[in-house]
Amino acid sequence: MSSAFQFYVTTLLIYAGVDILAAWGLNLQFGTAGLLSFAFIVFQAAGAYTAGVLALGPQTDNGGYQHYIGGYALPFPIPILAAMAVGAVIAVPIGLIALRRLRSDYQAVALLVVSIIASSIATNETELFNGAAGISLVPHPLADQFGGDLLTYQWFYVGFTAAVCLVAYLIVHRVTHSPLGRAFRAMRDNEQAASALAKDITGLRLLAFAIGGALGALSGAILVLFIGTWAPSAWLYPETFVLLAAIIVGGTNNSLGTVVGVLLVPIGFAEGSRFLPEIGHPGLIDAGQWIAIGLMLLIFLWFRPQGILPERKHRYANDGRLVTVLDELAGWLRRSLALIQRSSR
Amino acid sequence: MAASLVGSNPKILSLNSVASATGLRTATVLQAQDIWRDFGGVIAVAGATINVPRGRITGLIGPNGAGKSTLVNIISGAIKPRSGVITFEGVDITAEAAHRIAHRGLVRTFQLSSEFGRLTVLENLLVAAPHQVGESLIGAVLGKRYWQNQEAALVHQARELLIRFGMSAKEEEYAENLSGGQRRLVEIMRALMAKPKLLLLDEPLAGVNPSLGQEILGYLEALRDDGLTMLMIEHDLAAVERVCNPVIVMAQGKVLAQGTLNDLRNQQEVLDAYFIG
Amino acid sequence: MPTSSVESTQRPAAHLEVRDFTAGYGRIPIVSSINLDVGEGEVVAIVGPNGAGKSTLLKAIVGVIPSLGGSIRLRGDIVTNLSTDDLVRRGIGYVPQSHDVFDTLTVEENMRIGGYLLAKPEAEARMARILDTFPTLRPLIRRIAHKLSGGERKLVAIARVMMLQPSLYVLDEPTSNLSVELAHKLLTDYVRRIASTGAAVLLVEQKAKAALEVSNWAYLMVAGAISMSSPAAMLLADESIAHRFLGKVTAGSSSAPPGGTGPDSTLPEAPAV
Amino acid sequence: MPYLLGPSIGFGLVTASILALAAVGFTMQFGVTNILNLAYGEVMATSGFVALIVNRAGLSIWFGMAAAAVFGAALSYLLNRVIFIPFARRGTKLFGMVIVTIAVGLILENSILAITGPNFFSYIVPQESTYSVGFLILTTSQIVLMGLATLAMIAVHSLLRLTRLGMAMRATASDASLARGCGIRTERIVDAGWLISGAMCGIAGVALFINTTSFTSATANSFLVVIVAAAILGGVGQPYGAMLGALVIGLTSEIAAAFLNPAYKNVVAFVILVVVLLLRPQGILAQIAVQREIAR
Repeated sequence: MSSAFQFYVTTLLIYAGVDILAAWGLNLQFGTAGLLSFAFIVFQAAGAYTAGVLALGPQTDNGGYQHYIGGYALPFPIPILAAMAVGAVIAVPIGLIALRRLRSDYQAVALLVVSIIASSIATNETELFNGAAGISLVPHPLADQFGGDLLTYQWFYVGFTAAVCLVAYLIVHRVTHSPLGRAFRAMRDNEQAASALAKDITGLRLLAFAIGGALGALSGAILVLFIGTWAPSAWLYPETFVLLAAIIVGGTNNSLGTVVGVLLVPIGFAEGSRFLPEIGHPGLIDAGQWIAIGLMLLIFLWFRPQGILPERKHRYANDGRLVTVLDELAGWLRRSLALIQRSSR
Repeated sequence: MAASLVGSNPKILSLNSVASATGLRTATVLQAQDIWRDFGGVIAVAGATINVPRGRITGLIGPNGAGKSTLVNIISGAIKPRSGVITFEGVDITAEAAHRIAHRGLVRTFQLSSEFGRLTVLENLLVAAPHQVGESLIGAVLGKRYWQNQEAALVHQARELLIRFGMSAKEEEYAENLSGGQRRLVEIMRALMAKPKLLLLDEPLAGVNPSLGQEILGYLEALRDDGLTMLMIEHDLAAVERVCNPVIVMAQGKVLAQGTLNDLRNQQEVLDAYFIG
Repeated sequence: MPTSSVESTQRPAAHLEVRDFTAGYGRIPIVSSINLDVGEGEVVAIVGPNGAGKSTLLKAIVGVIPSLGGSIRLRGDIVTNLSTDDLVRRGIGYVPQSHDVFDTLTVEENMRIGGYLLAKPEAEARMARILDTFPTLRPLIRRIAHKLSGGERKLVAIARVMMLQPSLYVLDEPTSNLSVELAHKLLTDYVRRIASTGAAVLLVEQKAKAALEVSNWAYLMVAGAISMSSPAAMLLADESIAHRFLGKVTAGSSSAPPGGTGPDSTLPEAPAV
Repeated sequence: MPYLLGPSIGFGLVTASILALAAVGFTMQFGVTNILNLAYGEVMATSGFVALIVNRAGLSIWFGMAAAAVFGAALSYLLNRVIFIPFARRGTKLFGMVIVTIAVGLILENSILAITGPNFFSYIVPQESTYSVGFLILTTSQIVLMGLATLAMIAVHSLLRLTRLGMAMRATASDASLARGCGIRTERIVDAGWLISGAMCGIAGVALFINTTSFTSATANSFLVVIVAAAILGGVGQPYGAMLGALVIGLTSEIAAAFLNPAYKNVVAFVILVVVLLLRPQGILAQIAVQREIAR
């Protein structure tokens, strides 16, 4: 593999990891808990910014050309953990707006407005966020361990992202396959009935926002520490639609479906188009991608609203344990073996 | 409990403290006193007072628009009264949120089926169980090892209920795919999983075929014999006659009379409420 | 048997004919094999206990929910499964049990919408006439309907339907939110007055006595089927009927028409079940 | 002080005029059809580009505006018939519908982008003169826009209050089933609702583009949130509320731009909106039925 190609592949893998983390966070809010979280980009952007400014040195570094909060040059992995904490904490104000018992489409619009306010503030508060320019020269975590070997570092970062995804998957899986996940789904299906069964809807909603928000912030942190820059214009609300499209295509409330959706929609689209010849005016391919995303949403909502991998049915074995994918595979194997034995006899 | 009674009628205070101190339970589980509620210009409940005695199925009947469902919605905390006091097991719950009231063991079913459609029948039951350790974030993240024992016990309980209600075959069915009558059963089983001290049933036989209706009544009688207190709105008076005692008649947002259905039948004002309006 | 029963059993020509009619929500029938007639200028009451399917029957007749079988004729024309707005254009005026007025609009606007199909001068004239008939409405004319009391609401709902001068009024439990006095007034005063203009009235009532007092003919509905069809006065005179509403069926009257009356008291098309 | 306040009130009134055109159309759409159509901004943009074609062909922009009105009406009607109604019949729920309208919006906006490229465009507007009215200083087109909006508001008012169609629209918005019980063919009324609100949407698109002098395929979309804010502020489904909301948001945003920070033009409006959502989610003028619908 040429090193240029390796750079390309590693970057793609890292982007995929980032999108998968974010989509899991959004899926927890939207697919599992039924919250149409159009302000999701705010969690990601806040996490990214937090990680960036905590990893950066004081403002006086680099000639003091940029303004930001923080600047503590904190060692890895503190900026990432802090980003997740911030993501969870801003779930409270965002959740407060969503907590009003509004009609769901109305609530979605309210959250959309929140995300636009947030990005206007970030763009305009030069003192706090350095305005539209954003921040740059964010140091790469542990980069000094690799000397100047950028390619090895790329591969290291792929491994790191993969490890984070693995841990995140375990947590997401534990949440969605626990009694807590069941309570989220009950709230999604019928809020009034859940509340009549002693489920604290306010608490559950805030919790879903917080867990999803922490994941979104984590995705933002990993991205910003990799690319080294953060600008408000890169974190606009349409990005949330891309994630939403990935979830709907892949399968709502199915973590593996979400992965499939991410690989197809943002990654497949962005990278598929890379190999298209440059035709027409600049922006044509970009526009085509968005049109395709819109069409894909309509097509899936019409023909297969449950997505490629639908939500899995939770079955319980005789001993009261949840039947896992592995159990089902084993059962299928056993049945087919028995069938083979019988037919060979 | 004593603290929340400060300021209320001293007589009631002493009675309740004696009862709680000696472990005795008062005969009345729930008291709703002088409840008022209007919607726009229409008064739905106009000073209704009811007492629900322990260990019985109390029937709540009355013509359409009498305010029965509104009263049940007020008792369960789904809507708030304009005035009036609701006491459950001696505690004032008038201002409490619906989920807090449910937490105290006052559990309701709904007139329109309100199953969790994309949960299986078994899951509908499991989700209702109170005090699940796996329902907190920490519990969930700690994983199966932390909550599996409780879960297995709940699955066992839920399956026993399914057997008792003849619904075992539907364990893995999504609730949204059930028939109307089966949804009713799921709702009642689900409420039972919540370990209610008082079960509010809002027209449990609505949309259920007669033979299943008889079956449901049988289940309710068995539950009563096990000591469960119930308050039931029902239109089918044959059903009320079979299982309810006492029966409360509401009309025009007020309580007209209380007694056995047979007594009530011979009271002119009850006849009038139904017959004349 | 009072001699008047002979007169009352001779029914006028049918305005509305419902034959072997089945309806319900989704594919599940709530009411089945219904046969009923409303004659020209008649007040016909469908009475019966809660949950008998009376409202469902009315909704299916006026096209709010689709029918599952059978036929409906209005003045001889087949109107089965026509939409509500078509039926209104053919002379049916329907007052639902709840959601019976436009909550966000004033009383006057409610009435104007009631006269939507009319030319403006005609609508104005009718409104003036209705306000003369129901003078209690006059001071309320600018009030938003949401602020009305239960009795006022129902009056507005009826007044709105009167704007088109329908030939058949279909009233679904008009007294359900009213006090005893108001209910009585509404039925004896207003419904009777509508009938006196020559229109037919089909009335569903759970509280039957007052309804029967103003009706010419009555159907008793139990568990989704018509179980009795007779002159209203005869049903009213039957002691066992009141008790039927509280679920107690007096022996002997459950399957036979009240008072052991002859075949006159039931319609041939609608035999007692 | 007045030297800042005067112009900002002037700008505010112009913004409010455009906003009123757009927000009244948006809110009517919601009121009569019960769909929160987030593709509304893109219908505005598409109509605005239709006007551009007419304008480039040598006709006055006011002809272009008329063409945009027709196009906006036709496009809105078709979107409803071809996409929204079938999805609704298939059982797509409220938030599913939001995603459907967003997808439609994405397709429309990017179709324009694919055709026009990421370029800036402007209409050919006749020579502008400036007039001072009291302490306000306004250009010709600004005055025309304000006049147009005023006319449109009077027209909407007359439509709703004085005509049979308006009465039927209000009845359908209030209770469609009951409206059918008055002999109203509600499906046709809903069609009329899409046509009229679509025409307003088209006019608003051109008005917006005239006022912003140079525009791209994305200009209208960024304006949508302000429109939604004005509509929600007044109470969704309430045309008079939308007018009031437009006035409040138009004025506060321009005054805030003058006195605080130009970049905060919209933020102030949105903050007002969020506060309204928290305190009175049904909006300022919403009546009881809408309240029931929106804030359950």
